[in-house]
Amino acid sequence: MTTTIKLSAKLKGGVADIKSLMLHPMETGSRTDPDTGNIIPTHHITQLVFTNNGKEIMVANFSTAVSKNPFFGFSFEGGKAGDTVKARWVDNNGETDELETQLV
Amino acid sequence: MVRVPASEGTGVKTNTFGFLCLSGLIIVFQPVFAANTMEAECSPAQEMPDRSLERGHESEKDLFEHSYAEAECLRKMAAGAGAEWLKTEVLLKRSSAEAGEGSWDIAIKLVQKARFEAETALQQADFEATAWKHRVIQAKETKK
Amino acid sequence: MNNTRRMILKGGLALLVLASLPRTIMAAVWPKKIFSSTTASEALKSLLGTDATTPSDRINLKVPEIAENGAVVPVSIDTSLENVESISIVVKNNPRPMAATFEIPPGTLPKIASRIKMGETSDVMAVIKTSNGIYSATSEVKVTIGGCGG
Amino acid sequence: MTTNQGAFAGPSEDREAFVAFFKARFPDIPFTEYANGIYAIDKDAREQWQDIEIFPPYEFTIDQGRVLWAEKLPDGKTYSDCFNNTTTGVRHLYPRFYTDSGEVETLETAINRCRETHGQTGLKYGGEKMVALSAYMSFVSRGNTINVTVSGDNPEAIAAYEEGKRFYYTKRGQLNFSCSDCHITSAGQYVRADRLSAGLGHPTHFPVYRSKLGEVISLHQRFSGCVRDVRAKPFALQSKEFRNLEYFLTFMSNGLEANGPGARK
Repeated sequence: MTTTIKLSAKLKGGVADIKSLMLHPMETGSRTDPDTGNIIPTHHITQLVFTNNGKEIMVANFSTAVSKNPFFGFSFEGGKAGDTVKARWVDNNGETDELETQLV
Repeated sequence: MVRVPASEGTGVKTNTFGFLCLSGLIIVFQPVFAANTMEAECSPAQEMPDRSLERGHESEKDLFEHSYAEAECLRKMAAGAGAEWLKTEVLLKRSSAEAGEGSWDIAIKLVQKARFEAETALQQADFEATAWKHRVIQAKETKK
Repeated sequence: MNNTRRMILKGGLALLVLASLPRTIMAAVWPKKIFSSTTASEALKSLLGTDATTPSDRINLKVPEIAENGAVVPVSIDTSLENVESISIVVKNNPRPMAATFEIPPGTLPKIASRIKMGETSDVMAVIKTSNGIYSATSEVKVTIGGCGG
Repeated sequence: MTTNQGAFAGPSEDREAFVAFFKARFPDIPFTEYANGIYAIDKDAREQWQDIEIFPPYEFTIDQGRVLWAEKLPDGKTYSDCFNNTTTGVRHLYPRFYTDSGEVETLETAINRCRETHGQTGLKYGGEKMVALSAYMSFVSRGNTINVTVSGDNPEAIAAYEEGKRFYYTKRGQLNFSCSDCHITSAGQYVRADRLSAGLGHPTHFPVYRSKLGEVISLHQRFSGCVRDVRAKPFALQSKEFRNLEYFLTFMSNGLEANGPGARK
């Protein structure tokens, strides 16, 4: 698939409402593979960072206790229509993905 | 091809009693299998005594093999009636594995359990052949 | 060891890029110690220097009373407290209680929503650090063993 | 007197009685709400569900399905050439009785028939791609009213419907439950910690993202799970048994809104 991120950024009365969804297994490292009996290694997003026009607006630090295919939403003030909101995640294996959208 | 003699042996009675006690689920039953619903390779007669309950006549290996063939036959009949239970085949596989290890006692017990499941599933299918109709939701006004 | 090697192989480029970018693009390193703590108290101490929090009714912690599914428990937190610096979600009975922690720069509202995993019935705590102190709100979420589901 | 009369009533009479049962059982729940499954009945769970629907995890599957749907088949045709009105969706018209094969055709078997007609092998039922295509078509079809026909002048169609009905009311497995035992007789009751949903509206929202599994599953995978739950051996996905069951069950939900894909615990 092209992206592992879904991002919506909407202005409501001066407040920008950000919602995001990541495609990620968020493996805890304590599950065993039913087929092989081996422990499935920890594999989870560690950080999710949002910027607006390059300015950091949120840093979310995740443990393995965040659900599979994580959802995260927050709000910020001072955004204008047309601003570029970017979400970027990195996981414990160093894999990463990012997505930009315009604030509407 | 498994041919099983039709007889009113004590094995049937014991077994029937066993599953009446254990299942407690099926209230009405007839000890006649709806064998006409399928054309399996095996075709046991209406009643098939469980010879695994009459120990001592055969070697354990022969007893296991006969019992296994019968149980597998009954399982196929249950499957043919669309009524096979979840673990019957698993029990048979496990019994084979135990037999392969020479654990005849365990193997035969597992076969008996599988056979019980298959027989009960067949009873269930037989009963359900008509019973389901009484559960169909009907309009409230029951006109005569 | 294996993990480290994989990380270097796969993430080598990413790490290189990270190292060269200003802090505004990628924040500080993921605080591993906080997330590997096995008690809530230890986790809070390593995050905030203390596990003493002041219960506050100005924190609105929204969690279900009975979780439909322990694998996906919706949590949302907002507060009328001012100068909020961070918000954390702590699940006391999870093997590693610190579920997530959010850094709130000025301009960002103290209002977050996410979904978390819970192994068993537990108190869930919202811990909020402001320039004035550390505040919390706690609510119990019951996690049950399902029947057939959905 | 109890008679077998009900078993032989026509499909329309069956459906009226089915709907009337739930109306009597849950007088406060409007008909349209049944499209929301258990969340029509369970208020606490409903809030959690609504939270998840704000940004539902099945969105990735819809995207995947959208891409797959647009792909060209070997002879240059696309799925849209096989279905009428793919812009407004076709999910609500399935399953249907397909006279050429003399069997019930579901959206999934229709997708594979389309592939085969245009020079491509069929997809695995329950596989990621088939589920994604199905989820995408459910998404496109949202808002349409379920309208499955069981033609009264086609005895084969009636027979398939009756087979599905028989399946629904037949007890099976070690636990000796029928679909109807849980989802009609005991709808709204608890099975351990879960509340049983109503049979009315069951097929409206599939495929469904199961939080428990962390993935999107098809209706037949759910059937399979239910059969397993009563400790009976499940039938194959898209087997004749399950297609007939889907035919009966979806006909019972005629008039409800098609609102898939959905999210469930």
